[in-house]
Formats: sequence, C-alpha cells, structure tokens
Amino acid sequence: MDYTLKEMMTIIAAREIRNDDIVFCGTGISMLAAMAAKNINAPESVIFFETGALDSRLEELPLAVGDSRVMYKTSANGGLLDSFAAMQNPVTGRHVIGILGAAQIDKFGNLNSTVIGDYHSPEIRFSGSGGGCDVASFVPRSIIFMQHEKRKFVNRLDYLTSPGYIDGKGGRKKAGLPDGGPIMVITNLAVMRFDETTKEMYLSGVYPGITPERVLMNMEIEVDISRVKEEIPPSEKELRLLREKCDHQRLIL
Amino acid sequence: MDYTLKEMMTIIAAREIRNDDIVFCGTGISMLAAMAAKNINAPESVIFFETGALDSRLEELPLAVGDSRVMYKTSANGGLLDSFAAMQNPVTGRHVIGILGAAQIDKFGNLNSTVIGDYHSPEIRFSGSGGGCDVASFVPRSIIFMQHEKRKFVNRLDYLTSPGYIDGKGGRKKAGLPDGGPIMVITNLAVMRFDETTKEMYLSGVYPGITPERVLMNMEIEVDISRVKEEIPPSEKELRLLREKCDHQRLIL
Amino acid sequence: MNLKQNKQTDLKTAISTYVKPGCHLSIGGFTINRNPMAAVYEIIRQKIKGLHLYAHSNGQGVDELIGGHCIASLEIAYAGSGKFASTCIRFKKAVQEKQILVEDYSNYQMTLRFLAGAMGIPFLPTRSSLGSDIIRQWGFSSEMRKATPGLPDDKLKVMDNPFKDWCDTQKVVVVPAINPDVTLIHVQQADLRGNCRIQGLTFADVEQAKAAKHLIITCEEICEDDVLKTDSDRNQIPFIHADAVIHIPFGAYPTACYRYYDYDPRYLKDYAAMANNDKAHGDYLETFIHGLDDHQGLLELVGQERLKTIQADPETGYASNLDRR
Amino acid sequence: MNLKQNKQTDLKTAISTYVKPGCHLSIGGFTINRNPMAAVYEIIRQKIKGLHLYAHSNGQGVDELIGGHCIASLEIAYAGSGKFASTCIRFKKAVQEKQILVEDYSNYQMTLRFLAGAMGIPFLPTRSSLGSDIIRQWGFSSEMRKATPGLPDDKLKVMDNPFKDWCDTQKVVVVPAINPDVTLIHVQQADLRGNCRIQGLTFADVEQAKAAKHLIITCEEICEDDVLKTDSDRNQIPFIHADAVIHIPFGAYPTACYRYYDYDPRYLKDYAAMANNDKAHGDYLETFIHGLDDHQGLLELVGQERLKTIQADPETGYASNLDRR
Repeated sequence: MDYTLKEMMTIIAAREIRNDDIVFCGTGISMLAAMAAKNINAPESVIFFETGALDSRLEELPLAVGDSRVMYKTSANGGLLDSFAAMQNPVTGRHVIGILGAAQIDKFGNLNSTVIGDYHSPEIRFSGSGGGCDVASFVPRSIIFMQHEKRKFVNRLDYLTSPGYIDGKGGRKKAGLPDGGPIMVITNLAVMRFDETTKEMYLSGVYPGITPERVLMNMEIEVDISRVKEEIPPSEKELRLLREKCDHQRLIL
Repeated sequence: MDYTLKEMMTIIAAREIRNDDIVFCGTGISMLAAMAAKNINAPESVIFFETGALDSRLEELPLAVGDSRVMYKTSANGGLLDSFAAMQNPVTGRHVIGILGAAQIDKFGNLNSTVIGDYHSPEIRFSGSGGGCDVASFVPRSIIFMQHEKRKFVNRLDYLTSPGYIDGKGGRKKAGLPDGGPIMVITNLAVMRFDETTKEMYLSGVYPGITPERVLMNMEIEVDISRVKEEIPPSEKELRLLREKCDHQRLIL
Repeated sequence: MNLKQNKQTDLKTAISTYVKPGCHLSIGGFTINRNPMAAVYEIIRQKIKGLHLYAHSNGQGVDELIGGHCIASLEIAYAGSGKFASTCIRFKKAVQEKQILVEDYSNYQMTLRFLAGAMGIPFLPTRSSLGSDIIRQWGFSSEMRKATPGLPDDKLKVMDNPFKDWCDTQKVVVVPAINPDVTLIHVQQADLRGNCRIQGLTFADVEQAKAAKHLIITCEEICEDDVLKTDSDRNQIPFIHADAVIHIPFGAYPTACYRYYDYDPRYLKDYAAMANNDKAHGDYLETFIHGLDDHQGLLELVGQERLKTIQADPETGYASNLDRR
Repeated sequence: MNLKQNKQTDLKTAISTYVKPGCHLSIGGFTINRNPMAAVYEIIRQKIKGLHLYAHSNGQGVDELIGGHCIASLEIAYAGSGKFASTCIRFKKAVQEKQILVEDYSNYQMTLRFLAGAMGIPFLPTRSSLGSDIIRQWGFSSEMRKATPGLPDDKLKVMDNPFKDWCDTQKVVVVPAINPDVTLIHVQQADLRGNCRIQGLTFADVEQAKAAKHLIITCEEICEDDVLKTDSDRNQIPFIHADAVIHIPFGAYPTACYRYYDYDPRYLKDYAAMANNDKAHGDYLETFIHGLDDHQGLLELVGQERLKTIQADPETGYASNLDRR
C-alpha cells in the first residue's frame, strides 16, 4: 500500500506512544500523531493541549491548539494554568510525552523556534516558544518533528528556546531542570535518537530508499551512523486508521 | 424601642460599611453586621466569604462560612484561592473591609486567636487563624469585635495571630505589610479607635449608661479616654431591618 | 494517579490500599460542608494510626480523626465547626493534653501550599502573616523536621522581593509545597475514571486533589462513561489525578453537600456534647463508628426520617427552614 | 474595577475612556479563538498608538494590533495563528524591520505573570526555561526598563530553592507580575454588572482579567440582573473586576467563539494573503477597519451568508464540516 512521507512520519511517532501516556500536542503533524496513537496502538493514551483541553474527542482535526474542536467532550475544559501545572506536577507530569517542532536543533536536542540571526536584529523571526519551552522543561520524554535540512541541524543554535539535554549528560540537572529530554527526532528522511551516555544525537533509522550519507549531507552537525536500521513503513492497518479516523478531511495529510 | 447589646454592636459595625465596600465576613455577629449594612445603609456593598462565595443571596443566616447558605445566588462560586487573591489583589483588595474577632487584642490592634499560654503547652487552645491572619495582613480597613474583659485587652499577646499595627506607626511597613489595619474595636461596652499618629487604641465611644471608668476597669491596657463620646443607639428603622431582614430565625440575635 | 478506564472500588479497599499508618493525609471540605466523612469514619474504623494530617479549615473531619486516635501530627489553619464548635472539641483537648503535635498556618497559606504541590513547584509567596507569630512559632522542631522525610527543613521563610519593590512589595513569606500521600474528597458527581464535578464552592479541594500522590474520591452520584464529558466546563478535577472512585450517597454526612443535603444540626450538636466528655466520646466512637460496618450503617442508625429533614431544597441547594437552633 | 450595578456602555466610549496612548494592554483569547476582535478593531480605528502589549499566544488580535500601528513594545510567548499563519505575518515583519520592541517568554511564564498580578504578589516561580535563552536574552535593556515606570528592572531571575531541595528542586525561575492598565476580553455571556461566563476553554482570560487595573468585557449575550447568579458555579470572573460591559454579537469574529460560531477560514486566509504585502495590507486596513464605523460594519461587509457558514453546531460547539482548506 502506498504511503506518503507525512504518513510515515506520523506513524513512527505514534508507535512511540504508550497506553499510559498523556500526550501533549501542538498543531499539525504532532496532533495527528497523537490521534493516530489513540486510534491504532495506544487507545488509553490521553490527548492533551496546552490551552487546557484534556482528553478531547477530536471528531475533526483542529487547525490550532486554541481551535474550538479541542473543547468538545473533554474530561475538563480548563486553561493554560491547568495544563502546564499538570506537566510540572510531580505525579501527572511524569506521564506526559511532548511532541514538538522547531526551526533549528542541535546535537543535544535543544530547540530554536524564536529567531534566525541575532535576537535583537533577526534575519527571520519565528512564532517563539509558546508552550514549547515549558513542555521541554517539564516532561520526561519528547518527540521532535523536523525538516531535514543543513541549516536546521546546526552546531550552534541562534537562540535556545526549548531545552533538550543542554550540553550533554548531566546538563539538565546542572541547569536545574527535572529529568527528561527528547527521545527521538523524526524528519522527512530519518529518525535520530540520543545516546544514553553522552546524550548526543545519533542516526537510528532511515526510511526505505534513503542512505545514511544522504542524511548526513543534510545536517551541519555530525552524528554517529553506526547504529542505523531501516524504519518499518506504516502497515495497511495503520494507514487505514490514520486516513479514516484521524484526518478524513485531508487537512494535514 | 428596646434593643439588645448584640443589636447595638451589630448596628455600630454596619454603619461603618460604605456603598463601595467589599465586606469580608466571618460567622456570627460579623456576618450579621455585613447583612445589616447591606439592608440598611450600604445596599451596594458586597458580602464576601473566604470560602470563595462572592455576593451571596443570604436568605437564611449561615452558621459557618462554609455553610451551603453562602453558595446560593452568588456572583461566583470559587474557592479559597479566589477569595484571598481578591483581598491581596492591588485593585480589588483596596476595597475590602474585614470584620474579625479574637481571644486577645493589644493596644496596636494585633489579635490572638490561637492560644492562651505557651504555644507548645497551651492552657487554652483556640481554633487558630483561619483566614483571620490573611485578612488582617491584606486589607486596608478592618473592624474587630471583642468581649470587653481584662484578660482579653492585654499588654502582651500570648500569640500574635493577625497583625494590626504591629508596634505602632510604621510597624506594618517595617514588617513588609501593605497599608491597612483595624479602624475600630467594638465590644459589649464601648468602641475603640486608633490614633492616627501613634496607631494606639483610644476610647472613642461608650454605650448609654456605661462610664469610661468601667471600660478601663475591664482592660489590662491603658487607653486614652479624652476623646470619648456616647454612641448613638440603633434607630427604630435600623432595628426593624436588622430583625426582619437579617436574622428572622433568631439564630444570633 | 492512573489512566484506567474504571477506578470504581469499595471504600474499605480504597482506604486500606492507600491510607497507610503514618502516611501524610489531606481531606477536602470546609468546617461543616463536604467533608469526606464516610472515608474519615472508615479510617477510624480501620484504626489507622499515626497519620500526619494537612488541613486548612476542614472542621468536622479533622475533629473526628483526632478523636478517633488516628492523628499524630497536624498542620492546620483553623479547627472549628461554625456555630457547633467555635474550636473543634477533640482537637482542643488533644492539643492542650499534648496528644498531638500541631503547627499553625493561615487558610491562604495552607491553600497556597496545596497549590504549590499541584503546580510542581517547591513554594509560593504571599504577604500574609508578615510580623505575626505564624512566622516565629514553629510547631515542629528543626530536629523533628530533619528526622521526618516528608517535611521540609523550614516551616516557612521571609525573603526580600527579588524584583526590588515591584508591586510595592518589599518582602514576602514563602510557604513550602505539600504533596500529601493521599487526599480524600467527597464530590457531588464523579465518573468511573474519576472526573469530578463539584457543585457550589470548591474550597481548596481542587488543589488538594491535584497535589496528592493518590486521590480517593467518594461521590453522591457515579456516572457511566461519557456523562460528565458533556458540559465538561463544569468538571474541576480531571481523571488523570484519580486513583479510586467510590459511590457513597450521603458520603459527607453529617456535614453538608450542596444541592444534595444540608448538615445535620442535631448530629453535630449531639457530637459536640459527647466530644466534651471523654466517657461519652468513647461511647460515641463505639456506637457511631466502631460498632457499625460501614457508612450505610450510620445512615440506618440515624434513620430515613432524620435524613429527610436535611434534604436540599432544589431551588436553594440547602434545607430551607431547617431547625438549626 | 467598580461596584456599580450597571456597567453597560458602547465600545467607542469604553476604548477611548480606558485605552490611552502608551498604556499597558493585554487581550484575551488564544491564536484564532475568542480574541476580543471588535475591541481590537476599535483601538485601530481610534488610532491609539504606542501601546505596550502583553500576550501569551493571542494570535490574530496581536497581529492586527501590530499591523494597525498601535504597538510600540510587546511581551509575548507565541505569535501564530495556527494553520493560517505559523508565525503571525505583521508581527514577523515588524520585528524583522525593528518597528516594535519584543521580549520573549514562554506561555506558562506569561500566564504565571498574569496570575501573580491577579494574586497581588510580585512574582511566581517555575522550573520552565532553565538553561534556555529566554533567561539570557532580554528584549528590553536595563536602561529602558529603568526609564519605563510600568516595567520591573529585571526580565526574570534564577534563584535557589529557599527550601533546599524540597520537591527535588534546586533552582527556580521567578517571573515578575503583570498588572496591565487594561485587559480586553470577549466572553459568551456577561451581565450588566460584569459577571462573566466563559464557555469552553478559558485560556488565560481569567488571570488577565483579574490582574488588570481596568477590565473591558465584550460579550455575545448580555444578561439582565440575576440571570447569571443562577448556576453561578459557571461564572469565572465576578463583577468586582469589571469596568465596562459591551454587548457585541460576533465580537470575536473572525476568530471563533465556542458554542456561538467558528473562526472564518476565508477571512483568516484572505487576511494572511493581504498581510504578506504592504500595499495590500494598507488596503485591508482601509477597507476592513478604518473605512467602517464599527464592528457591525464589518459584519455587514462580510455578509449574513458567510456568517451562517460558521455558525456553531449546537452539539459540538463549532461549525461541523466547515470548509477549512
């Protein structure tokens, strides 16, 4: 069965979500990944938006985390205070998995979603942290979606918006952050994970037809490719549920 | 028209409440004074309970600030966080007048509602602060109800539960508190106010038939009696509205 | 917390599973309203001892737990039951006779401490209590604090405003977070997963629930599946915080439950009279708690007729014209 | 705040009375939902300049105020309008061309800052942003801060946990309180005194409203006297915070208002296209804002038919099957 790159990326993220996860979603593909997990492999996982919506019944795909579609048949309709407190909370927060995106990422999984260039005279200004920095600060696991381009996988971020492992092993603790950090980076070419000892990014999977060399060509940073495997494409069942249950209006796929 | 001492005390407090006041109430006579003000001289004043009830429609007298009777037809039913935040809030808090009681008071209007004797081996243990310390800390004006007894008007409190003027003029500022403090003490014999310069208590009014000397006999602390006047008893209208509108079940009066 | 679809259980199991001897407990409600009394009585019935209790003004529940010999230490703002006991009677006695250790805070401070726990931060600031003995007098010594794993080393601290005089504030009191091992609350409605809908004032229940490591919910009505997901603006506590849900009508009795029933003035008055005398209070414990199997037993002892007198008026939410003298 | 019984007024009066040139403003809503758009357009129409704006993720409203040349400086967490503009277009342009000063926070930090303002304390702590450039990079210099009366001397501060490692926390970031001169919110229902009932998510509206020196409320429905006092559990903002109440159906248009109408995808797409080009954006300002008398004018320009397509489905609260491509 044919599948698109977006479908592949969505399904790879979805497979990472477990039945006892509370999934923090942004818009777009991250929301789709959360919906896919719920409809495919983790039916008891809970979708959760920074705007305060918990456990939304997503009959249609929201186009923003503030979309009224996230408010329908929730377990509770709160506000920003509620959602971020639940992530910082020592009991509930430890169950949250974040799904994030960014304009730049470094080898320790730190993210920039604020500016390219100098902060005071930016070449390109982006939206800014939103809840991204909060999620990255608080939660034990996060998944990052990126476009695989040289200028996005950089040695030095122009601005560190959302902390990953900061400067490597022990970096979060030194900064005062709780345990946590990104578990994987999913791009249009490959999947990167982080070494347990060094907390440095390594190439863990490529999509069928993509060589590790091609991945490296699209990164400024150098990453270990010795552990790479081919990623398993979405199954027929995964694709069917994704298409029918998650984005039947085709707003993202 | 005959009146009881409780009626006199209630009306004297009620007269102090203005149309743009938000009245923080405890139970008993303080709640009755707030209801009396609303029904007699300050119809737009707002009754407000630490439990989170704002602007309650009191069809029956609550026997506790957690009584369900405070929840009926409020403007909002919140919780403790809401009520105390509204008092500490720099905008709304400046409109709040508190009505408090205590087991002991000193000449600077500091209150004890915690223990008689040593804190660790008390002779008598009372309920403790509740919201009393919070109100006394936050609000610009408060009225205090006391029984006029020697052991209650003391030179030194056994425990300072709720701050008045601490050690006199400038005492609150030095302690870090916002401007505020008690404006009067209403007892079964008299009314005391606080000197603008020294913040010391003085006798400002006695009830008909009570001499200043009798008041002094019932206090350990010495207070200036040079400014004393006779308090004006409740009018017929005040009494009628108090009896009919505020405590028709005669739970307090 | 857990994310199970069905957390319904019975009260005996929930209490024995989560409320361990010596654990740190908090209970919801305020003075004579929505105290989780069925759960309180079950703790007494199971003779669970040495509890460390966190309370703001949870009157009747606190006094019964103390009277039931369950409490070793107590952090509290106010122990009173309105007109029925301006100071809670067994509390007063226990403190004066040094049977329990007590440490005093204000209501706002206790609420902020639960909020800090719920927010996952170690403290919150307030201006309340500056210049007072709440700051100077500690109920628990430094030694006890250091020897007790669940307690911070300091009761509270005064600190300078880190932003100079921003907000016209020079100093604040910082109060340490509380994360109770267990919080017990009684609510009007809950569903099988533990979503809660409280009617009327929430007091500090929401913060206490979210601060807890384990949350036990008793409720007047238990709802299937999606009932509470309709109109979820009204749900204050989402299921992610809940561990156990137990359906117990009149679960707050003899305290009130807004829109369901009022407090029972006769019970509270009789309790106050019995609590005032050790012998009578011993009889009370035997007759009203230990001698009964469960909360249903208490409701039967009290009788349908009494319960009818406190039934809430559908308009006001309390029992209008109830004899409360 | 005031305690008046009737605070109803018209929008022109409310804006000109409270929103003064250079004042510190915050607006409610989130990205493309419940932004107080009628009020935003009125500010632009009145050509009020030099505003200092506080925003978390109030997308469309922020971008229109910037595009309308009203904003001098901005404290913000996120400027985006969902799928319609992943970065708000006039915002992006204004920052890149240095037409406005901007300072970055996270969403939680901005929310905490409003909460601190509402609570009357100078700061609140969080663990968010430790190790990030949100701490290191200040948008406003020390000199500007000291020269601007409404700004604290520091953006934020990192401090050690005053309770050692209580809650397994060694450090926290403290963020300073915000007390805006004016907060604008749009709600589903308000009464004449200013009690508010929001349906669906509240975002940070409640904190923004309570932190403000003055609160202007626009609403879909205005209720007489005691309507909202029945079932007041649903009222999130009591009247004591309110200064002005204005009845404006479709007052959040073109953003959504849960249970009343959806966002207008066509308007937001057209806006994005026009905002991308200075000339076209100039025409947009003329045609859709300055050339119209009031919000009613905009609704007439858009037309009843368009408004019908975004009408909320009574079951879901949004416009089901709306063409949103």
